[in-house]
Amino acid sequence: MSSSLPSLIVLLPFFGAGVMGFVYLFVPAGRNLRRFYVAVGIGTPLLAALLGLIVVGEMLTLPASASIASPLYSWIAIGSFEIDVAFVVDRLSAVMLLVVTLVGSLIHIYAVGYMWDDQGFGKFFAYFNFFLGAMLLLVLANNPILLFIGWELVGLASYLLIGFYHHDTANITAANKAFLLNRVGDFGFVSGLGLLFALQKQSGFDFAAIFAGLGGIDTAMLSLIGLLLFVGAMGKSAQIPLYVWLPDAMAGPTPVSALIHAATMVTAGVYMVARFAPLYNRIPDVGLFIAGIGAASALLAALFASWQNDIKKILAYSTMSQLGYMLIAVGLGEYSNGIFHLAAHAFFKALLFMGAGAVIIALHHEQDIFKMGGLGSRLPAVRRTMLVATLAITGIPIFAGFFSKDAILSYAFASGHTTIWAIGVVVAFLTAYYMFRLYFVVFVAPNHRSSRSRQSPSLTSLPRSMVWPLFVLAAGSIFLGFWNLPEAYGGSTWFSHELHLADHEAHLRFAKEYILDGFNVLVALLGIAIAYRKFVRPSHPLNAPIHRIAWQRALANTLYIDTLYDRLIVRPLRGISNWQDRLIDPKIIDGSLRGLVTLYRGVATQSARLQNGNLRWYALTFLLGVSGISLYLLIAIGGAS
Amino acid sequence: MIEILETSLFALLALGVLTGGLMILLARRPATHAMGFFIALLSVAGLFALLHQSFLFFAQVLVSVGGVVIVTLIMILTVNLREADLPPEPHQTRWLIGAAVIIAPLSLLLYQTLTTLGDAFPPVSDTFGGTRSLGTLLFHDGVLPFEILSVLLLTAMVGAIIIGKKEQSYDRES
Amino acid sequence: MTTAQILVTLGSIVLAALLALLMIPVLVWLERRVCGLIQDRPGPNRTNVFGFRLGGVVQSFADVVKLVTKEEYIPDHIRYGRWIFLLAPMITFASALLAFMVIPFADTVQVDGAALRIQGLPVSYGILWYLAIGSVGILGMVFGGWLSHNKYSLLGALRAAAQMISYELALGLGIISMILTYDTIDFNAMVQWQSGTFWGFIPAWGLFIQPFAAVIIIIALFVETNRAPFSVAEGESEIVAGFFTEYTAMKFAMYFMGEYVAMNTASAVIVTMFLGGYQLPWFSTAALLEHFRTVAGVLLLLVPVVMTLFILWMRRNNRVRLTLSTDGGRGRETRILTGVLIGTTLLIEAILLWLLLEPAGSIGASVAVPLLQIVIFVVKLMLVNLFIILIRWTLPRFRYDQVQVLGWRYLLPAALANLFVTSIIVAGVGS
Amino acid sequence: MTVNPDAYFAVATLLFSLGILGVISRRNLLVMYLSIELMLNAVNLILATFSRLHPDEGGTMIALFMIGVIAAEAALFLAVIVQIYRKKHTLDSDAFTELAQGKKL
Repeated sequence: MSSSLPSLIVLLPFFGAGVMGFVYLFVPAGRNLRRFYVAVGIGTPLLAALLGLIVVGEMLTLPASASIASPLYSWIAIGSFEIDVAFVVDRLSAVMLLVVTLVGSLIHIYAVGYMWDDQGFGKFFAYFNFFLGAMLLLVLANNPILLFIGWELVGLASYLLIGFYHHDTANITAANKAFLLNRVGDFGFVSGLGLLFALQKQSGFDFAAIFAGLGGIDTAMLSLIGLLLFVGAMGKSAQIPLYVWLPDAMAGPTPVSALIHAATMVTAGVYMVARFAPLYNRIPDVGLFIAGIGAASALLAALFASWQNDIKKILAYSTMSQLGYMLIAVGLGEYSNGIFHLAAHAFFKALLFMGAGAVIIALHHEQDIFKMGGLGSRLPAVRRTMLVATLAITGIPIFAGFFSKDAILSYAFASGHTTIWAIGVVVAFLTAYYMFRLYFVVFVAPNHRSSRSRQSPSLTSLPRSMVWPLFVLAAGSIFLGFWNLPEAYGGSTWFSHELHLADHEAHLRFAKEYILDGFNVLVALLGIAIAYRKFVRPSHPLNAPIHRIAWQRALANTLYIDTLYDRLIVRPLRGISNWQDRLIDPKIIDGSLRGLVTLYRGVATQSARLQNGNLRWYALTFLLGVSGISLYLLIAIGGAS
Repeated sequence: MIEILETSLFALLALGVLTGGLMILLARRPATHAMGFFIALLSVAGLFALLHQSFLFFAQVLVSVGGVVIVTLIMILTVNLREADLPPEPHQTRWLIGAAVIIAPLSLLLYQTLTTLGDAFPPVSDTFGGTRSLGTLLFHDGVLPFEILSVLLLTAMVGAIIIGKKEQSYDRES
Repeated sequence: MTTAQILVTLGSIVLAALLALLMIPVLVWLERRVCGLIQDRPGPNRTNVFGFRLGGVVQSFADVVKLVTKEEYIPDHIRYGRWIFLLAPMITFASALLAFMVIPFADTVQVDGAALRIQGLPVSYGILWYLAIGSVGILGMVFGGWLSHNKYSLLGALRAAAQMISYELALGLGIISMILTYDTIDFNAMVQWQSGTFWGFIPAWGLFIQPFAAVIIIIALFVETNRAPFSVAEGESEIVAGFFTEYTAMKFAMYFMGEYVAMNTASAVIVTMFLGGYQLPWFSTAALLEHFRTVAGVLLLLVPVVMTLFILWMRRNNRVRLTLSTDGGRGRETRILTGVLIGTTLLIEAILLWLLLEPAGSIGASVAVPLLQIVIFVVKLMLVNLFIILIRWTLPRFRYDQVQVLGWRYLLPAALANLFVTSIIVAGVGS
Repeated sequence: MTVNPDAYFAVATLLFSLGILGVISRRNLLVMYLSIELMLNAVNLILATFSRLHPDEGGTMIALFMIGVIAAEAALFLAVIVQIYRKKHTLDSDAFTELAQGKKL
């Protein structure tokens, strides 16, 4: 069936962005338009969310395999080959639609409070709406081309938002870094799409047609396509080796981080892999590779997170780590679990970021956790919601993270990938450790340093718009898990069923599952205990840790990966570029062009001499031809006689 | 006797045509050109007469000799040509020889083609080429071209007047 | 061709040449004498050959001798184009002379079964010939004026050319209206057309049929021949002698003679086209041939009378008015001339008597009638020449711009209108 | 008629060639114009000869038209010569190359 609602959902944020951008640009500064911006900036996502709910509600009445198409117009029509600008809502995109619009709306509301005093309020909301619209375009696209457009627009929006505080060069650098690394991934993605397009035999390039035509493509080529597409996912979802932009992306305002990390950009890679599930189902080796990358990223990010001091960077690495989980899931073919973790993660990670943002705002943009401390009593609302989120991400039962993460780990174990399972468990342990390290240091532990160095810092009171979204998200973090309650706990995995993805089936006996889950919880509790031991009951006064051991220092500095990249890639590239700039560009390319130009100019100058405006010359040349013909006739025909 | 007269007349007129042409081609001064032009046109008119084209003869003498040559002369006198205004032609001989070599095949072909068209003149009636017969022909077969020609002449006249009009802005740039 | 035919043909050529050339001194003399009469002075009358003055005609011949024997002087500044400079007068003179050659002096003569024209050039397209060749003469003037390398000459040449071009149109249009009227381009046919009468007493001359065209054509011919009052190509007050300022001796004489020949030719054209040509009024050639005896009888009576009157006039006038010591031999000249005239009269009378006694239809009539017509033609020609000369000495000259204005703004439209009306009438009458 | 048509054609061809030569080899605009006239007259002569050769006055008629065209052409050409002579005070055709490439006006 078709409906115009999906198109409307996509266009609404764009419309809002356009209106706000126009107003921001052309209404003279000094007018206080914040209320207008609030109305448009929040209204459009909320409306989109409402429409999304309506669409999903309609969706649920349909059979699981049905989808709601929303063609907008025919974009490219060459013969039988057509690409429409059309949107489609099926079960997968419906989930994404809800997550994006609901979490996005909450972040928007939160951002009103966060950005209230900022000069670029209107601009920020224009970008924000644009970001949301791009993500919706990505999610609802019915063909890879449109998806790619959304993909790119998301990149653009993230660039704009990360570099929002563009007066600081570091922010610009971070934005550039994010943008460029995403380009590397996009290159892979485009290559994959191109290859797919080249090998695709059917006319039409929407998902249904592509999946229908997969059978005709060689498996090796399919693997290549899958790998190339995954390169794009690596970039977007910040996986090894293209993750280095993620921590730097914290340069933007905190709502931006929340939006990027929770609901939108980074999940695009996971969504894409899930979207191409029929493709990846045919190439399990690539899936395994994806899972491996995911596991490695998860472990690495967890290790980095454990040694970070910046609150937002900890959360950033935690995002990367959780994305690793999701990729394990989709890589091993358990798409619905991946998407479920994605949805759950969207809630608690958004909550975490917003809580962190609240703390940062309250502390006048202080981000070092060791300069905070003991805020629990002074920011009770933030503390409680943060605790919920921390428990959720740690995987304590009844919270959403427990069900979603355990589903992934159980499946990994059940499908026999025990190495991955083991890494997952280690990551779970580390997650518990670093999350509670954060929680304890910020909220529980007494603030030795700050009480020593300066007076108790006065806290900025938080606006209400920054607080109550936290509660909504906290509620989501608690209850979302029951949506997909495994059968082992008396549930029916309703979400996975309704999602109707091409999952691999692997079942554990319930007893085994209980044991595994219990083990997981134990591991998490162990991590909490260590964190408690270290930061709440410390053996020595709590200070910012000074890492004397080499490996600790290395981890704190994220293994010098950035430096490594700089040495290995950036500098050689710069060298080659400089070399090109000095030698190849001016000498060979410009030189050849200039030579060509000189040649043409010479030829033209010489031939211009023929056109000397002199009547006699013209007559002479003309007669030369006539005379030549005459001569030919005389010789060939012997004249007329 | 008539034959001798005609042949000698033809020779004289042909000589006149060629002399006139050569005078135009070789001379440097406009006076010689004009004289050559006059001689050539008059000789062509004479050849017309020899060809029994009496009306053509009169038209040639009236229009070409009496009109075109005089207008040419008036033009030359009006602009008051001076010796210094004549272009220097340093390599004229070289040019002439080169051009002659170039057009030699063309002329040869032209001549060869023309000579295939007939060997001898048939006898014609006395009225051939006369005013009356030509006028009849003109008003039967050539009315449209005749009228078009009149329009052409009118256009040429208007055009010549407009082009030749002295414009103050064009006058003597120095 | 029979010998007689050749003789007649050659005779007419010689006659035409003589009429053209011999008329020059006569016209010069006439002009001077008329000028003298109008200016109340005798004019040239002293020059004589063995005492023969012939009323001053000898002066013209003396001038010719003077011009022929004069030194040919070419100014130094004429550096190039000398041969054209020398050729130019010849062009003018030759074209004027050639133009005269198509004038018929008498009706066609039947000689040995062939109708022979009494024309210098026995052609049937006389008017076109006149127009065509007449327009060539101007080239000589332009070349001469140009190659004199003299501003006056150049201006004169330009004026001559411009004037000719402007009046050629009116002339051509007028002539076309006459061609339409006569339905021919043959001078002879035109003259024959004019042999009838209107209402029994007005001769059917072109002058009476197309008076308007006659005025136009006569004016245009005045201009064509560069005669006063349109003599702007030469003007002592403005441009010295115009295009022939630098000419001397015989070359000057060529222009000079060319002008008089052209004038003579113009008169002949006027006579032929408007005054019935060689026709005796009321008597066509056929009538003359038919009533030849009567005509001869009348002439037999008339010639002595005219001759007597002429001799009396000569005897009264050919004398020195102021009483001088000697009469310069005029008495002797008068006596001899009287004798010659009486002898001539007697000869004519004898011939006429002989013709009267001959049987009708013999060769005599067919010889005598053309001779009579030639005489008539010459008389008419002289009268028209006299008219032209009189005009010259009575009217003041036009200014150059006035000439152009007259030509373009009055004569050309008038000629066009005339042609238009003529065409309608001819078409109406013809259908 | 004792004279061959070939003789007329030879004269016409020679006249035509002279005209072409004049256009090509002379720099004098006046000479070029006169040469063009010569070529037209050569064509006229050929037409008249044709007309006489196949006794048909059509050729004469065309020649007659051509005389008219020649007159029109002369009027225009001469007006143009006068005008450009007024501009540059020379009759050198090489001086009138404003339309050539790379030449400053």
